[in-house]
Amino acid sequence: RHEPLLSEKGQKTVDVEEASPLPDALTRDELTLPNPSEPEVARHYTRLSQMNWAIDSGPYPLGSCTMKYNPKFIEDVAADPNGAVHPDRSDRSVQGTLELLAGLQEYLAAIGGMDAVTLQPPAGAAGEFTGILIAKAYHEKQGNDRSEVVIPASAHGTNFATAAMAGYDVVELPSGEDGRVDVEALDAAVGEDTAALMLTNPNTVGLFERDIAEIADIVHDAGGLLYYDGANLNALLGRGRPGDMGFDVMHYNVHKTFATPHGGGGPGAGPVGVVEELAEFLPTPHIREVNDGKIGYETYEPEHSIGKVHGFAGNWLVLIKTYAYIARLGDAGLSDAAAKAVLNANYLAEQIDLEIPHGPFHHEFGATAGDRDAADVAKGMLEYGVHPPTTKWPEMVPEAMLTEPTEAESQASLDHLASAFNRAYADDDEALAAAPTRTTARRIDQADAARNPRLSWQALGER
Amino acid sequence: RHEPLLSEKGQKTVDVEEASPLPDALTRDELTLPNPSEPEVARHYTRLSQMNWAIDSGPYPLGSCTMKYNPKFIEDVAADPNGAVHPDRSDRSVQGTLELLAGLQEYLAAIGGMDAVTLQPPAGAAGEFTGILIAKAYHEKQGNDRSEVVIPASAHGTNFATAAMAGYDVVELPSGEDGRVDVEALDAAVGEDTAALMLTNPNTVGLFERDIAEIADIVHDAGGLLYYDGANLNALLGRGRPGDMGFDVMHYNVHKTFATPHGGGGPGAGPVGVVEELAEFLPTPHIREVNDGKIGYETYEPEHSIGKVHGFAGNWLVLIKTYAYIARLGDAGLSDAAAKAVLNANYLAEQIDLEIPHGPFHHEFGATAGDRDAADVAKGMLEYGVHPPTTKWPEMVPEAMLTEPTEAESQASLDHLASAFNRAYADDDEALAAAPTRTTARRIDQADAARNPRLSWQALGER
Amino acid sequence: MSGSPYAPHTPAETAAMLDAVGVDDEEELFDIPEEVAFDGEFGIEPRTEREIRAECARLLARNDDLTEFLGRGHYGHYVPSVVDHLADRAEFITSYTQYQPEITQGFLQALFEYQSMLVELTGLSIANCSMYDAATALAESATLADRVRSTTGDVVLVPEQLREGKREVLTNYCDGADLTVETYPMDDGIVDVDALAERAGEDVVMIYAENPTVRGCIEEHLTAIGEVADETDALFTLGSDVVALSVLQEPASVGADVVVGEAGALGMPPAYGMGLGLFACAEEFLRQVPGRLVGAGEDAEGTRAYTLTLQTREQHIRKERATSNICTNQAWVALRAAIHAATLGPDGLVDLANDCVREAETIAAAIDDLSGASAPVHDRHHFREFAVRTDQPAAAIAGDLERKGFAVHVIGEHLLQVCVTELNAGEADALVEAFSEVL
Amino acid sequence: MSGSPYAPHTPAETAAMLDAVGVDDEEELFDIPEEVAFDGEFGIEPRTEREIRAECARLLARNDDLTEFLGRGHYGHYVPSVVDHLADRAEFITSYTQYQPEITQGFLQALFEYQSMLVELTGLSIANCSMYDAATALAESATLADRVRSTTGDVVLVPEQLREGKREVLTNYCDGADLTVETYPMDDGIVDVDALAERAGEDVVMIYAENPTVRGCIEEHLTAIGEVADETDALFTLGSDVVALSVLQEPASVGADVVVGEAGALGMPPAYGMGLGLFACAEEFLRQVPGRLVGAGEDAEGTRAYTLTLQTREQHIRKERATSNICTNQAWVALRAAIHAATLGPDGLVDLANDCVREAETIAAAIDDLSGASAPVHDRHHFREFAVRTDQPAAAIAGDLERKGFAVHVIGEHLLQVCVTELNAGEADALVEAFSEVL
Repeated sequence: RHEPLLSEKGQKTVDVEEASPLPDALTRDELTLPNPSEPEVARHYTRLSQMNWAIDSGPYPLGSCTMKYNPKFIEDVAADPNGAVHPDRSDRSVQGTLELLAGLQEYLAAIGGMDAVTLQPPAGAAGEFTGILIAKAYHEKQGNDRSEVVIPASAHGTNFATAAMAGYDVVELPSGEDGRVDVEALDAAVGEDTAALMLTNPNTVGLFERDIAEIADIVHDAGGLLYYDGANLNALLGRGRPGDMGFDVMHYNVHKTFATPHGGGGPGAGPVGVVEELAEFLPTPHIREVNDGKIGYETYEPEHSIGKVHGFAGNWLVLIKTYAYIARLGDAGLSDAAAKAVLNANYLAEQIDLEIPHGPFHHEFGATAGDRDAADVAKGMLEYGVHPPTTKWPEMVPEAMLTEPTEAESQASLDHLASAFNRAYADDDEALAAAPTRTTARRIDQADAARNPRLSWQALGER
Repeated sequence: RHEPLLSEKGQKTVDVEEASPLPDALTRDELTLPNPSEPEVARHYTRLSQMNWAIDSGPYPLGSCTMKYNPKFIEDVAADPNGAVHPDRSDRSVQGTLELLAGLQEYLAAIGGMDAVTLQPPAGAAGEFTGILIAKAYHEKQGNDRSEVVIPASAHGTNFATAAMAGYDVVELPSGEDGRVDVEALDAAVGEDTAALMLTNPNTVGLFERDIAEIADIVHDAGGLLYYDGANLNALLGRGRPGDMGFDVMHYNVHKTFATPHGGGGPGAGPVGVVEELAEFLPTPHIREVNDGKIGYETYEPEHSIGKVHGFAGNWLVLIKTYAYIARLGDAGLSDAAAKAVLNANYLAEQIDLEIPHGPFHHEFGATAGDRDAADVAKGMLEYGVHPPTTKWPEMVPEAMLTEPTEAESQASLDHLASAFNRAYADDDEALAAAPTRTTARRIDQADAARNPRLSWQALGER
Repeated sequence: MSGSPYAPHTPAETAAMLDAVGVDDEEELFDIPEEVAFDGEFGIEPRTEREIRAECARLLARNDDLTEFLGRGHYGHYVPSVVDHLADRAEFITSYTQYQPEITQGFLQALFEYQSMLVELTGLSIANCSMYDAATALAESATLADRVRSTTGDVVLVPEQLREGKREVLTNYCDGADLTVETYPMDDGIVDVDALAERAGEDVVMIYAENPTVRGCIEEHLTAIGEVADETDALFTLGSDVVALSVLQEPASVGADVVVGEAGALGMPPAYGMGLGLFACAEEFLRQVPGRLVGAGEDAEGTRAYTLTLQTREQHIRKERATSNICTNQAWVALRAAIHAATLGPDGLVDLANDCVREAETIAAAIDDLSGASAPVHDRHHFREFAVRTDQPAAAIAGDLERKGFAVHVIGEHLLQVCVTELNAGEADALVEAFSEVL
Repeated sequence: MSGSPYAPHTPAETAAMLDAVGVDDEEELFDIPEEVAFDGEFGIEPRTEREIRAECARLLARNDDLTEFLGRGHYGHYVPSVVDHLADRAEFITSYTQYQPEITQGFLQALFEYQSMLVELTGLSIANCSMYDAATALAESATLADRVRSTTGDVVLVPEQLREGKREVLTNYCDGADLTVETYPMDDGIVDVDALAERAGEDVVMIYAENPTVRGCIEEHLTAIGEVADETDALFTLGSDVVALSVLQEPASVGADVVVGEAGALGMPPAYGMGLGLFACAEEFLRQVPGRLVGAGEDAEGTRAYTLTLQTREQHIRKERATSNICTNQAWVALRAAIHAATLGPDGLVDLANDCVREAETIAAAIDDLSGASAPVHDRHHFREFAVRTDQPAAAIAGDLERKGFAVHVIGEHLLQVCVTELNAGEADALVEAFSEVL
């Protein structure tokens, strides 16, 4: 079942000095790389693919990752060669591309309750960075330098890293007893140094921040802005909009909410929505409709643009898939996606034997493995043919198994998942420690891999 | 690892009388079928695919089947929506389609040394039927009713069945001592009743019929025609053409010679080439270039056309792939394909421990399992991760393992295949009888399946 | 690269292999007498894959961009993307016939499921896992009738209104079996049952009827036709397609012995006539079925498994006594049809079929409202398509429509035929408008 | 269908599940206070997949069909079909980050191989498994310089000729790290090494240079630049792309500490700027690398296996002390680049790169022969692209060219830039002809 490295199947060294028309001083001496034929390439990657779990293999209930079915037709929409244009084309020669993107900006604004949306950020974390840069630019324009960003402890690691990258100090807010923001603690933490509060809602164990209106008032009263982390927007579609809750700026995770495929790590897209007051800070180029009778859409630089967060215009192939998915579902479908995502999480929770400390939850829940090691239980679940949940995070749930089935699983699939959950949870320590046994690789010693990093075939002596 | 039937995942009954706008008398009462959602469909067929061997999984050395790598780009060429036209379009509105098909006719004529080619037959066996119908029409036009078709015993079963379908009596010619046609026996078998001799060259154990010129004279002298079965044309590309050897009519197996994918059983295409004298009998519609200054290509009915062997114009999607493959290789590539196919067969033969009674062979060889059961050895090979050869055929080789690696296997792949061959051949009877153990299904009792035919989920009581 | 880009041999490997074989070059391995050897050229210049993609795209772009209202046996329905994505998986499309079932369970199960769907649609117990197309499936049904004939006759009766291609293919298959093809009359687009009953008898081995007919009429006398066939011991072969079967009378319920037709109405976009032959029949003909059958069985552990079965019917075993010469069939197209049917489910299929009834009716009425044309020509229920009678010559009108971007069938001097599915329904108003301008 | 077509629930299942949960409908499960609940509409009408495919095709067909001679950081090379077919396999494209390595060995190995190819191309020991694009990779190299800085400075030096987008992204990342971006001068298209040496010093933490430069010039002073950086303890970050690296000087051999750039030059068709950030660096910075790394290790049976490694650098573990906030990256694009590189092999890669040199030279010479233009502007060797000086205003000429079907860059009042790859080389004569008509 082992597939050799490409380098183990034969490499070739080309004498580049000899082959190149350039003077020797400007070239490398030689180049050594694998040289498989096309049939060998096809078999290699076909085999590798078969050694890889995917949403088309079965449920992928990673909490806060929202791995749902990726409709096939959105791939065909994205493959249109007429969309394969260079980013430096003149606006008038790419009216189709601009119109489609402008349409997506409008969809996202409506869904988030925002006034303007940029599509440039190439991933959720890049969206966070964009949003925080916008907040920073806003405060700077107000002549109001602020140094802190407040973030609940249960937030995604990206929030903290983003704030730091933007030069802010992070003020971490411990979770309240009920798993939500402690409003009094927030009140104490927020002040004239507060640039923004970054909030995920529902939060990372699926709880809606019921006090969001009060939270917004506290932050706004202190002169800060409210940033919405869109990771869990799938749970709210059609039932709540960040803009209506008082958020000033937000990002959308299109793979989580709008079914664009995650591609084994990316590409994603992290569009950012803002309220009217912040629109002048959006990245350049921004797209707008023009009505001067000549062309329909144009790109321009917003008056106080933060500049750029991507070399060009972001991840086009992901954005067009987003458009197609939203168009397919429409209002009713989006709303139903949220309904079924929440129903599925609640149904699955009913079927499993693990305790779930906090509720009522929406699209995901943080179960606790109690006195078992959550990571071991996860390995045990592999033994029963499913992908396990996110483990040991967030920290507010001890030995957390953060579980998000999404709307795309059937009742039968959830029952199967629950059974794997319960069987692994019931297995003895020895069985868990030995698991998995039926996978491509047995349990991998990750600590050893980190202690002795071998990050290339060269490092393995395979060149 | 078992994947349930679609019907086991849930069915639904629709009340058709109720739903249909038609009078009840014209409709069925109800319809019961599986009703999976798209995510479930995707997982079902993804899983099924993973339970299936394919050329992209590894070598597929089925003798006389020529399973070679299918270049991916030919799929993209075939997917062009501009080619997705209805067959009843006017000629002038599908000039592109006609020009491409006319180009393919020319390519095939050049490769086979034929004067005219029809693309209509949807598979090799349909090509045989077409060719024999053409021969029959030729004899009938000569006022010369003939009743027999002569076929060597080593020929494909289709030859016999085709001759019978066309209403001919089959005269089977036993193989000569050297595995080739016994010219004296042929001379005795051929006479005024002989409509045609059907010949595969190289024959089904890869031997070139060295006496082909004499064979052609014998048949022609008796007033018969020579039919070339194109199954093994891959071995001759650029080195011999049926037309030059005296064949009057031939079919091409495009999946065998020109890398169109076999699709788990089909579709194929079986174009038929003929010498000038037989062109007037080709199926209708036929395609030709016109030079009257108006349109470039037209369809027409040849003067004494046999009519049709397919409802429309054959398997378009296969034909366009054929065109693309031939264009990719060109003269030198086609010639190299034959060279490497023959080299690979000879190299593999050197590496295996089984005896090969006949030679010199070209692209395939008939190894004998001797006192082992060839089918059991084949099951043993499954144990070592390869697809086995064709077994127990042709009959001229006892316990035959008819092996054809094709040009698309590397030396390493052939070594791997040889190792599987030798290991299985060396395994004891018990091990062979137990094999395979690591496959999706263990050894299947085919005799029992035939004795108790259950050909639908309804028959399994799964409805 | 002067060799095949798909032969993986490096020069060093080739040298090593030649050495192992004991020859200096590949030419020594060829055993072709000089007198028949070829040392000329085909004259085919190799191109890169980029060049060929561009060349074929350029060629096919020469096809006019017409909206097709064409049917008559080759139907375009929208094929969901999921069908392409799944059927194009390499494990399906680059696999071969399932001669080693232990490692080809996936395709076998898919074909078993395809057969099962046809069993449901036809009500018959047996469906094979494909013929080439509707025409060859019809032709194979005649040779089946020949093999099982209980009459002394040799006549195959077909409707006078029949797609010419079907008739020609049928005739070619019948010739070899010493059968002759004769027609029976139609009555305003459907079978003239009285005339049929009169013609039927000892000399008839098979009666073929279609539902819908080639002109899109829904047959109203299926039960009566079945009775005629039954009374005269002729095989009753019914022609249809997988979409129509979803709502029209179940063939088994009207006494059909065999159902043939076009299963590529699901799964295949218009493909210049490439099809998928549906073939289903009653249990009693099991051992006379042409083509491949997948059966369920068990493996050594007693687990359900699938395998090609009853192969002694086939040419590779039975040679000239086989039920057919068919070998390569349309397995991958059958897979596509099955995936499409699964994606639609029974609701989707019935909706699709019902739209075929409604749209045809609506558009026929709209054309009928125009002066210079009447539609439908036959006073029947229609499925997908219908004939139009024109005051002016039909060919000229079709030519005018083509210049306006529409393709329709010319089926008589003053007869056109129009076929509507969800693919062109959105353009139907434009077609009617164009009609109004050219009639 | 009023619900999501991708939620598999039948009404009966939904009812059973609601029952199991103990609520009457899904709305009861939402815990959203009335005051912030949304009960309006987005106003988005659902369409069928067929409608959306037609709608998007119609929209994108509004893009003019221009032959693009565009580059400047986003390059179009022919992507072999095999790349699409393999990368589009569901097991790759619908998978997630490899948090459970035991069942994601396939993607991990592919990324490990991608890293290895970059190690070969750069000569550096470490390559991560992707950044978003060249601009963000450059920006991340500055924050790495900040973390490992051995000077007291805060200046990042970049060439005066630099793609604006790169500079802007770099500036945004530098701001948060309290770094400032300054430029150094160029000398006829490549680095003015004397000026750079003069500017370098204590206050500089990183020197960035490109090879080829944004104007396509091949840098001639890489070794000297490396020496300047070395002497002043600045990090030397070199920008390039995977095709250029196949033939140009090996970064490690000229003292580069970090290599950034565009790896999407392989594997990606023009995609409106969507890219793949290449990031490689010397061993010593291993624990400061941003982004994901795949390492080889062993499983419980001692078999080699792959896993994400050194994750304590990353945001999900280290939060605000992470080396970057990057989470989702461009893994699938990296897979595409790796498949493309594997398909080409070293011969194909070197051939492709050599053509980039030859074609640019040939076409520049042809334009130079025309009156009204001179090219290349810089008397240097070029890779893929070159600048053109025009007598008339460049913008007007570009506009005229666009009307003739060609897109080129305007980079100054009298400066155009032209980029040639195998995708447009066949149209180069036509471009020159068009130039001759509009100059």
